[in-house]
Amino acid sequence: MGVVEGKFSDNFITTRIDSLVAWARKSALWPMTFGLACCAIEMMASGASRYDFDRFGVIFRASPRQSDVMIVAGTVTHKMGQALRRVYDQMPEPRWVIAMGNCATCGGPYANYAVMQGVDEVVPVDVYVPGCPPRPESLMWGVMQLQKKIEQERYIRRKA
Amino acid sequence: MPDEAQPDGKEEGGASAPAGAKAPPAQDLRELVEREYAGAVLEQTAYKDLASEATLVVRMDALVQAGALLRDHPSARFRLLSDLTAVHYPGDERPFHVVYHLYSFDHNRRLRLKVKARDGEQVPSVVPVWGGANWMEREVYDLFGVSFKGHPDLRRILLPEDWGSHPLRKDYPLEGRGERVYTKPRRKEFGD
Amino acid sequence: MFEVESSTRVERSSVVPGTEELIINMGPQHPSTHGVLRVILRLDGETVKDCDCDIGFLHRGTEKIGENITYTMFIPYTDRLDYIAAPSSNLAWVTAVEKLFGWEIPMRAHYIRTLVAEFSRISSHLLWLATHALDIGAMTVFLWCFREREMVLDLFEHAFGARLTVNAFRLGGLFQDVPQKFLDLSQEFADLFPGRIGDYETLLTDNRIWLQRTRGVGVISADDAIDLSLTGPILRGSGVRWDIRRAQPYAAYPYLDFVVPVGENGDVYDRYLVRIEEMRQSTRIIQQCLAQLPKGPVSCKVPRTIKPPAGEVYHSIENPKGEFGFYIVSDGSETPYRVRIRPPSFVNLGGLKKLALGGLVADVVAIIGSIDIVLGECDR
Amino acid sequence: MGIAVEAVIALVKIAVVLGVVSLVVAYLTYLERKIIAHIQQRLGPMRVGWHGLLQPIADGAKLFLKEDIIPDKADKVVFVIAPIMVLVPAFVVYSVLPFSSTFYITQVNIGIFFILAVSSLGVFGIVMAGWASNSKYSLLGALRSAAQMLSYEIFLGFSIIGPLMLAGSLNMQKIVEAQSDVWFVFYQPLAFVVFFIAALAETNRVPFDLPEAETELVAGFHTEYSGMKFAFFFLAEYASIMVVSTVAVTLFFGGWQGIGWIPLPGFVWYVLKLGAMIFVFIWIRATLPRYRYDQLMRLGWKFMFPLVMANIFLTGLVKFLFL
Repeated sequence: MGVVEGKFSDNFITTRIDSLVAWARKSALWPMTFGLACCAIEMMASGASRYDFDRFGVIFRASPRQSDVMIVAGTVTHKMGQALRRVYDQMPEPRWVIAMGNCATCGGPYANYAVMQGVDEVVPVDVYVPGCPPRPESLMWGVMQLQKKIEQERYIRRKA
Repeated sequence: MPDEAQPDGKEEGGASAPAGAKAPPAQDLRELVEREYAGAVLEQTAYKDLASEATLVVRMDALVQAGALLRDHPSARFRLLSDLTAVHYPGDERPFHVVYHLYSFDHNRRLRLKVKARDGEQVPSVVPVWGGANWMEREVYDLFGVSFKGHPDLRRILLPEDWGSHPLRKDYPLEGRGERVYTKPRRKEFGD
Repeated sequence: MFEVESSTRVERSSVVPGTEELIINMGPQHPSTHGVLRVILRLDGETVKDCDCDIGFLHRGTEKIGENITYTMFIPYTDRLDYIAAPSSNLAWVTAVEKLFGWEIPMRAHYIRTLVAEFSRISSHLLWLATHALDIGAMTVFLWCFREREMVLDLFEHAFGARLTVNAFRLGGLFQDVPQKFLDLSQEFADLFPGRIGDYETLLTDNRIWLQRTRGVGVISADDAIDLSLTGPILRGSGVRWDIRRAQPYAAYPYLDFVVPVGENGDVYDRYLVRIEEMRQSTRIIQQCLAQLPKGPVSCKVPRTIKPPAGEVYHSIENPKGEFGFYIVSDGSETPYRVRIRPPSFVNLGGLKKLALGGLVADVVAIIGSIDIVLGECDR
Repeated sequence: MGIAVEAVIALVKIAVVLGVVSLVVAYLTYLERKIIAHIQQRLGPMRVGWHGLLQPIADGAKLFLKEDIIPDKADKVVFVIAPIMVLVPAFVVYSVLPFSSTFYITQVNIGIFFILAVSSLGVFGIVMAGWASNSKYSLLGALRSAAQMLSYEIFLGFSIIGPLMLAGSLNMQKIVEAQSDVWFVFYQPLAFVVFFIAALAETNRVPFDLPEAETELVAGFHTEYSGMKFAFFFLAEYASIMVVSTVAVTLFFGGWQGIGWIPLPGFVWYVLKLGAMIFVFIWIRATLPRYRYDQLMRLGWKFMFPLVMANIFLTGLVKFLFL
């Protein structure tokens, strides 16, 4: 696919194609189930009946190879950081990361020897969702923010 | 050190007061252990004389025998090792207090055993007496650096193998050195 | 997942035909390890020959934090230990500290605490049932359980303003009295819930596949369970009728009537039945709490600076997962000298090896589910 | 000339069937998500198109545009061939399926035999995928899959012998025509039960989804597959659901034959019956837990094998004595 990526200038056809690509990508965001701590429970609740992530086309995949977005839900310790990075590396491009909750965002209440102060120390984060833990609505907000971000991405057009 | 003076102060208060009125909690257990292994119990305390907080400080070399006795003797039957942990009193001659919380189903009572260890001294493992001590001793080894003699599989359990120090010691800072400086991947890898 | 190390790869070099044992690495990111547990299995075919747990991926240094902050400030951290049943952890901490002080808590506070703790037990058991069933492949139970769990979380929201980490109790009682709406909704829930338990049981209890997957799997005898310090539903599943709510009552439990269910065989199925029955008993307790709820203040007089006398206490309660206790060493200052959390999941997980040996890979998944671990308090 | 025209017609038919089947299979995933969602008191896809109707298209497009990872340690050639090996047999089978009395690509005298033979090739693709991925979960998944599909292939084969004896033909058309009075499911209930269970196992569906048991083996044999290759596995799975449902409808429920006097075209009947069968497949997925590996084998060899043998014997006896 790499042959057409970022090769074209802005015109009607390329913008249409790009928006189509963006639509496909944002409509089928399959998150990697990366539940680490408390936030994982709220992430599960987001997938369950009341909040039903499936409405957005979001279904949780167990294998990183088949997922598009990693929702880092919970405290990332130094011990876990390596594994997290490795799972991120296993995901195919394009991939996104949502840091769910205060711990994944900045270490949260755990300012101590064991905890990594924010998951952005090891992987690039697209959306930060605040809360301890965030309510499912907040996570949904985060996913919708990510969708907005994907809409603006350029695929076959040259990067701005 | 004001810290390690506390249990001693309590112990003196506890030992002097009940001499006439009533026996301190766990007096019977102390006698039970002493009968079998004379001089095994070094101290006997109880916070506010609560029966549930009865504490026996035992000699380290008598720990396993006393534990087995307390587990099997019909008047004790402390079959469940509820908890095993340690407290660090730096500056003390014996800075590591290893604490065992026992529970007896038959008599519905609790007992706290304590062993005081020097820095670097090996505490006898109680895994032969209570199998559940396996992971708890590994945890104490991991977080305090107290090692246990005769433990079947003494490895770190919570922290990575290459951590190098023991964070629950008092001389370890809260926002610690982290030991492992996490190398940030270069920005280039992120594909932007 | 997390399967790229060369050591965990299938060795293909051996040309000589023969059998070799397969070492498989479940986790720390695996769908059925309930968080970040890593289980290393040595397999012969699909039979488990050896099993080792690697934990600590969620070690957040909570005990160290406890030594550096005041007694009140530590309450929110207890929420994040057993985050599935946060009020239960709160209760363990506040009762332990109150024992250190020797305060007398008003009866109304006791009853509300009991009520909320039982709700947290239901919410924890529901999450357990949901994930356990999902591990064995029944996905609808998962969503049904979450439906009722949302109701419980709504109740927490009414009373304390948060869903999961509620920070429910304060030293000396409650922060404020619960609203009447909470009590009304609790009554509604308590009336409705037994029927819903029946729904789950319809899907599972007599389901042939469920029986085949759980009966006779992960058996542990009562003596072994005690030796391994297992507590909670695992111990009761093996037939030991021991519940701290009954043996050493705290809060309002001395005044309440409930049954401690026990199993017979100590297998996964018995633990399942024990937990299902515990949910029923919790509903009974909630009914009684609501009926008996006394009027009055919800907090005793608490000094502005909380400075307990020097000394040490150990106090444990019956968490949904087992004995959850705190061992506090105070040096008379505003911060504890040492906070030790007695984690039920950590200790229960220590028994996994005993339970899993000789089973199949699929059994390991069922057994981990039946132990009901939560890594927050397992790793602390 | 005649041959050329026939060839063109055949090609058009193939194109139509392939296009329609691909689309239908893609929408089968949508249907499954919707039905399961409603069983679980959710809504399922709602945001992508009206009631999520564009969801499969978005999924497909996204997977098509996704990076295609071939793991470093994988056996690269086999890794690439495997998904094709799974997908092609699943679609080839459609060439002999009679969609109505007049619409079919080709009529083969040994149609049912052809279906069994070709669809059993799919297991090779799965084993290849598991082996080539060089990952333990994939390998375990592939091993389970091989054992399971090979065993249940046998019961699948034996279970259709009963109806075939009644029909006296291997031709799909003739089998359907033989059921113009009474559907074979009433003559052969045992055979249908065994067929249905074996079909569940053949298509790796709950309660026999061991090869891709999400909570045990992450995603089983296709753990390491990403992008379009993963989509191939996905499509193949749903295509085989369609195939087994079609075979079930043809063998046991009278194919395109209608019920009584209700005047509907044969094709509509066919689609209705197929839809009902697929619904049952999805319904079972939403309801049952998963079998364990050894239990699966025990169920097959100790319970279903004697059952299906007895059925063949009985059918033969009855046919010999009374017909």
